[in-house]
Amino acid sequence: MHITLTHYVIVSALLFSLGLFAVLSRRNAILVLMGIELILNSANINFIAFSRFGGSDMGGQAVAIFVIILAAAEAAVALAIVLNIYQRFHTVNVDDINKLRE
Amino acid sequence: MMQFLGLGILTWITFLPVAGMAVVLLLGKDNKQAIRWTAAVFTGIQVVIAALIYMGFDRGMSGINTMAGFQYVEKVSWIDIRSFSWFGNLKIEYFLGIDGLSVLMVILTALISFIAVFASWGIEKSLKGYFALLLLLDAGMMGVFVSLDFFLFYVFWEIMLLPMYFLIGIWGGPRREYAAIKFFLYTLLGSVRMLLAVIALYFSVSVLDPATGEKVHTFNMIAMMNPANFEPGSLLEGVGTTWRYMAFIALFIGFAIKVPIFPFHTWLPDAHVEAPTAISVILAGVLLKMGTYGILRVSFPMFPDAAVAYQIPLAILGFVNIVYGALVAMAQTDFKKLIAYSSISHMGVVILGMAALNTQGMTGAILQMFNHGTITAMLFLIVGVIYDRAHTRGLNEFGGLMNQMPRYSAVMVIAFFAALGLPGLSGFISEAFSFIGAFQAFRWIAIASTIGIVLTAAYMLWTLQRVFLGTLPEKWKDLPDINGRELFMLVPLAVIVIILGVYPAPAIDLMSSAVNTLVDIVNAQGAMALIGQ
Amino acid sequence: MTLIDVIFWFFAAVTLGSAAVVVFSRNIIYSAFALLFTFFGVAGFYVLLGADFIAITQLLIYVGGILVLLVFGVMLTNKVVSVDIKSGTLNAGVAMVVVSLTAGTIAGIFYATEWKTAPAEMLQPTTAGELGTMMMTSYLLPFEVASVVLLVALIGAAMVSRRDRSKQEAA
Amino acid sequence: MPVIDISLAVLLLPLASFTILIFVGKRLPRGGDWLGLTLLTACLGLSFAVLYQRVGGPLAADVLRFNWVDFGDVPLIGHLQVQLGFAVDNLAAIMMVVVCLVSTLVHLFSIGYMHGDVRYTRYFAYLGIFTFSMLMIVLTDNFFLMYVGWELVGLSSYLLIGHWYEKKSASDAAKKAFIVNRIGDIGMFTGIMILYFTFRTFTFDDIFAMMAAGTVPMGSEAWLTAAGVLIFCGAVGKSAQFPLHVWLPDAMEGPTPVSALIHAATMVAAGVFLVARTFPMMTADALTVIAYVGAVTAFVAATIAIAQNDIKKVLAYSTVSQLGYMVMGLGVGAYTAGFFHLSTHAMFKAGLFLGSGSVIHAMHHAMHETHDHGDPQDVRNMGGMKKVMPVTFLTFLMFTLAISGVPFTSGFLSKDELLAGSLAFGQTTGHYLIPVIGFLVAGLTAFYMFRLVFLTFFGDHAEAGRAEHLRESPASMKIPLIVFAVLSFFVFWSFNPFGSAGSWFADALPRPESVVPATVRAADAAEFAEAMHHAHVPTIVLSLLFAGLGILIAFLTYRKKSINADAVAAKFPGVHRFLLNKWYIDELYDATAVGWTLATTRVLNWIDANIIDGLVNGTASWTRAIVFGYDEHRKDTAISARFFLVTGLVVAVLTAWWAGEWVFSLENVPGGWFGAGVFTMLVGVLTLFFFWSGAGGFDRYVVDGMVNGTAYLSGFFGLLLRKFQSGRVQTYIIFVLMGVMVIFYLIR
Repeated sequence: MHITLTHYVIVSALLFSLGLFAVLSRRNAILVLMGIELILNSANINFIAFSRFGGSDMGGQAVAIFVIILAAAEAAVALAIVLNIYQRFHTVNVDDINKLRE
Repeated sequence: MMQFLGLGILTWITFLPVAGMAVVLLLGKDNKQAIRWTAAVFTGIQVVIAALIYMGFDRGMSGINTMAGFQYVEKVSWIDIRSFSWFGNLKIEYFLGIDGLSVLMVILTALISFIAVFASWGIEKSLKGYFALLLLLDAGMMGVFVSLDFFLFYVFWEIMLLPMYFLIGIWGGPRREYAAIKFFLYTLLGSVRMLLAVIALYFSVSVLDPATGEKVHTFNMIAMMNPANFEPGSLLEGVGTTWRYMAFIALFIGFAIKVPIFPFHTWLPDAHVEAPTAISVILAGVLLKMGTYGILRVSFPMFPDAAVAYQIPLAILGFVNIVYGALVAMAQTDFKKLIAYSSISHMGVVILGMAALNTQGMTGAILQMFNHGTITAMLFLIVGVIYDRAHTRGLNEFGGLMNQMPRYSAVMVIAFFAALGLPGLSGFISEAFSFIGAFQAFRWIAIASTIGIVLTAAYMLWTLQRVFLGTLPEKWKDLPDINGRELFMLVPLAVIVIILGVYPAPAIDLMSSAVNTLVDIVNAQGAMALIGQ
Repeated sequence: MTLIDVIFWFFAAVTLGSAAVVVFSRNIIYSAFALLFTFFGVAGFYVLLGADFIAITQLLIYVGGILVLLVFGVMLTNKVVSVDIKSGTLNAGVAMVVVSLTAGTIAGIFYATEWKTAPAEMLQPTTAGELGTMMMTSYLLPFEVASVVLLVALIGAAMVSRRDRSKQEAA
Repeated sequence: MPVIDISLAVLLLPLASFTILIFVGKRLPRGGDWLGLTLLTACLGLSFAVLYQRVGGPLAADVLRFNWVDFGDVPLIGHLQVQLGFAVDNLAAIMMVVVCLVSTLVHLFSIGYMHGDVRYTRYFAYLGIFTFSMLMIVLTDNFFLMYVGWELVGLSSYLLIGHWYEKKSASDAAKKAFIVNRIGDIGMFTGIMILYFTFRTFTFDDIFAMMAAGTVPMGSEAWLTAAGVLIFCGAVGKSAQFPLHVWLPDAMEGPTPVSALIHAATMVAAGVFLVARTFPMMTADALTVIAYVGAVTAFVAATIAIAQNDIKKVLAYSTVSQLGYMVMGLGVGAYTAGFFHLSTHAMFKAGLFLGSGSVIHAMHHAMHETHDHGDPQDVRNMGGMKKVMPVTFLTFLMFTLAISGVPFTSGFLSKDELLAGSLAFGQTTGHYLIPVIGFLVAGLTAFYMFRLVFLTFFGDHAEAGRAEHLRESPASMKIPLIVFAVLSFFVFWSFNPFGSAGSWFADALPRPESVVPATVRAADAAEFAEAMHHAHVPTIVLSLLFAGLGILIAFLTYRKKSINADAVAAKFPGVHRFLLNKWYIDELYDATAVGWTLATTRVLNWIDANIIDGLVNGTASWTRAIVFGYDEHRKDTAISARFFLVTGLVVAVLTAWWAGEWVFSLENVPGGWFGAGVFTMLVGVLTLFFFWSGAGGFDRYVVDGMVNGTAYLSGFFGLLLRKFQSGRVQTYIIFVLMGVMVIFYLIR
């Protein structure tokens, strides 16, 4: 069986689902962040796959770059927040953090 | 049409609070005085605009179901999405306008919001967020009363929900979260029903698009009121069909929860008891009216057949509200809860009046909406004043305040007697017209409902006796009398109550032609339905 | 099965397998390292899809930047030596069901869809040049915005950490 | 100046008095009492001017009408307006004089009586608003303003009864007065609604005109009678007729001048006035009801008055009794006599109250000086006041003679006419019970009034040491007494001391023509007048006989002591207790109407809090239970939980039943009877489980759920970081996801 677009997108769907699961069920904020990274990656796979199979338009790749940029920004800020929270509450368990203040 | 900077006056009155909110958000959070005054100024301008609207309002124009009958109309395309294969064209308009039904509510909203700002003067906890939400709430309420596009109406309806939730949930009393969530879920439940009906209406109604000449679905409320616009074969087409009744009931539940009509009323006492004073004032003063306004604006003209068919059940609900509310109010020992239940009782009068489907009844109902707004606002402010000083609302803990706080008691006497329907004060006029109208439609229910007049007098006077008469308990020996700010809130309301009690014509003139048109629509089309059967 | 196919399946296995480790591992350190492999796998896909520049970027930014950041995060928030490093799950059962449903749904959609694919053209030797041109022409505005976003994120992240420390000192 | 303009001035001056006094009164010298008095005196003068212009002139009223509310072009009806207005006819003119006269003298009296009161100014302000609202009742030409004035006098009565509201009994009495009146008022309001339904106007003349033209409310004469009786209900409340008379004796908690003004002379007479106003529309049946209510009231109250010891209570029941008389008079058709008695009674009863006020005033001060904490109003503490208070005594005696119907007094004239009317009624209709009660009450009245006089003024003072502290009241209190006493002589009412026929009063107020259909009309006016004429002489004889008998027994019992009152009381302990306790009517009401209402409120409150709200909370909690699983057992299961379980059981059974019916009704039951049975059980058990899982500890469950729900909703609206509630955000994302899935599969 030849590898087609469908293969890529299904892999991406599975990757997305794994990321989603992490976001939904893990208590550790950093793991949640990792899940988000997985989701972003799966989106990128889709972009590039469509770009490749949809007539080799480079637009998809361009968007993918932006996604990576934003992922970097997001990770930086989110981690800063997580560290901040950790310093205040001494935990990164998202279900322990239920106040905006101490 | 009045315009300023290219925007219509209704846009101004609706979105000024949003501008105010933006200003409040830009201010520093420690700049408390500036925040308060910003809110006061913006709502004050709103009151001025409301006064302009009142003065410029053409008493002869009917409104209700004709575009030409509305005033200060603004209509532009807002969301226009074409060629959804399965959805058709989505066409939502930014369509504002007022007629005799809404003009009093617009004035009331402006007034109550203005007063609520002053009632909030003492809020300490994150003042900035509070006033921002309060102004947003104001905009949402105003929007409901001025929008004529059903989608827009729904959007405002929901917009108002959110700030209310936070205002109760954050600035409320000890059980605020419970009360807030209850309020939210209840109203959400209602609005979901309403949404279903809106969607059903949307897919049933279509008008000719002048640009393309094809039939497009529309959210235009006025178009929905014309039976000719219902597509043949659509769900809500025809007269007196099961689906139409179901849509009516769905809409009714949505509105009934807001009113609130028994048995959907249990959110109200909780919300009132937990909410801060200003929010109680808004809740009772304006929010409850949205339910009855919705029934008059939407349910009756769109489903006149169902309105006629459900006239008697509606009247019975009104009766139950009046008597049940009054009886339960009598059993309360919490001042605020008592007022909350009295609201239920008074809103029953509105239901009874509008169920009459005749001019006197509906005039009484609309007037009662306005009067209840002012009177209950006074009552809640009165409770707020005493609660601010004594930090308790237990009716049995007070006594003899008449001597301790004479000015306060004077205002209170006006409010109490207005609430129990003393002639010469506004509550009486609207109650009397509601009953007179109701008597013409269903005499026994009306007669049975008059028992509410006695019960109201009983619990009001009992409360008055417990709190204000008798001897002053030792612990309240140094309660200060009402201050200037509080008088400033209460006196205008008292003046309105007295003026409308002596001479209600200024208010009735505003609405009479709209009410007559509405009665005409309902009776003519409702009669058709009965003949059809 | 061509060589390309074999490589595809290999990368798919690496990506998904390591992603599964990321998600399901009890130990957060394992997760972090598994994430490395995931990123590698994804980069592999990019290469397969002829996006060499993206693949490189992926490795550089994700592996070199984000992942390191994450590992730092782990190190800073968990006492590595203590037992605390493990982290539990919440609603795992429900989440599993829902996620499975979601995955099935999405995969089903993808599978059932008749993709309108264009005939594959010759792969360009490198895409970097063309991408660069695009960034400076048709994607100029997003490019600039993205740079601003990055700047803001940089400053913001620094701020968030800094402010806290100053407060701690104050307190 | 036209009569109507003067009348409006009369109407508005007391309102001005109220407004000025309530706002700036305290800053005026002497608390502004002179202002009220001056304005009221002006009113009195103007009202005399009106009366002077009217009497002897044409009977037609002077009318002022105005549009009050305009409903526009009403569907099915046409242009609809509410017109209100004022009208002055002879009835109004006389009543206006009565009101202004009593009010003015009460103002004067109060200056002395209320001297040094804490709320002196406010008291005068209230007198002003009372006079205003009373005049509104008098001057209005329509039911609407009548009702307005009706309630406003109720308000002023409330405020004045509760003037000393620090006393619980005073505030209780005020509340009771208002509420009991309201009960009558809703009857009146319903009557007005019936009339408005057909006539679409509130104006008396328009309604009467249409009725005369043959229109009856709702097309039936029964409704006309009903309307009449219902409107009379208002009078029952306000004029303290049986069975709503209970508030008036309690109303004596107010200052005594107030009792004189409101609860003796004017406001309570408003009911009689109302019946007089609406007299033309009363059917024969309605009039009979009115007559009987009046007679019963007169009798019940007179019997109670015999046994009372509080001087004001005796007068209060006497008032009730006399009001019953007037109502009876109107009911029997003696229109002129009924209203005549109202006017004369207003004078001497106001005088009696002011006289008692004078006595109480003296007693109060004397007791104050002797540090006695007894009851200054109890006649058993009095006696021998004749010597110290000659003016009070003489005037009081005059009033007593008048009320007892001794010749040469005004009371004789009016009472005689009234009794003659009742006798005539008995002759023309056969209702002889009415005149029998009428004469009996005349005797009782003479008895209890003279009992009061003997106990209060004759003999020795109950406490010798106090007698020297008793003082006659000041001039401001004596003058009103003298004026009223003078007005209780016959000459002011009729030059013939033995009959009022042909007097100015009778000429000014002929009985109005009935407008009801002939079939339900009461006896014709001419026929009735004829019968009354014949009854005149027997009435004089009989009434003198009864009154004399009453006075004689009182004299023997309380002056000569040849009959021992206590021994008589001891002989009939049941009767005495029954009368002393006012026929146990208050107790009856407390046990029934009040008790039931309060019980109902409590029950409904419980239902509201537990069942209706419990249902809501229950719904919330089983929703939660279904979603999150029944993971926590709560110990503190509330009643609502149990209730919910029971409901669940019922619902389960019903559902199972329904499901079973459905399955069995299918043609081919899959798996036969067994399968169907299992299916039914399964449905039932599942439903029950559904409820059971929800029934676990609502309050905590819900409250807990709410906290999480808060987070959910916040998260939902993108405010995740705002309210990071207990980390369940992720749970909510699951919900969102579920929602997305559901929507996807729905719209697929």
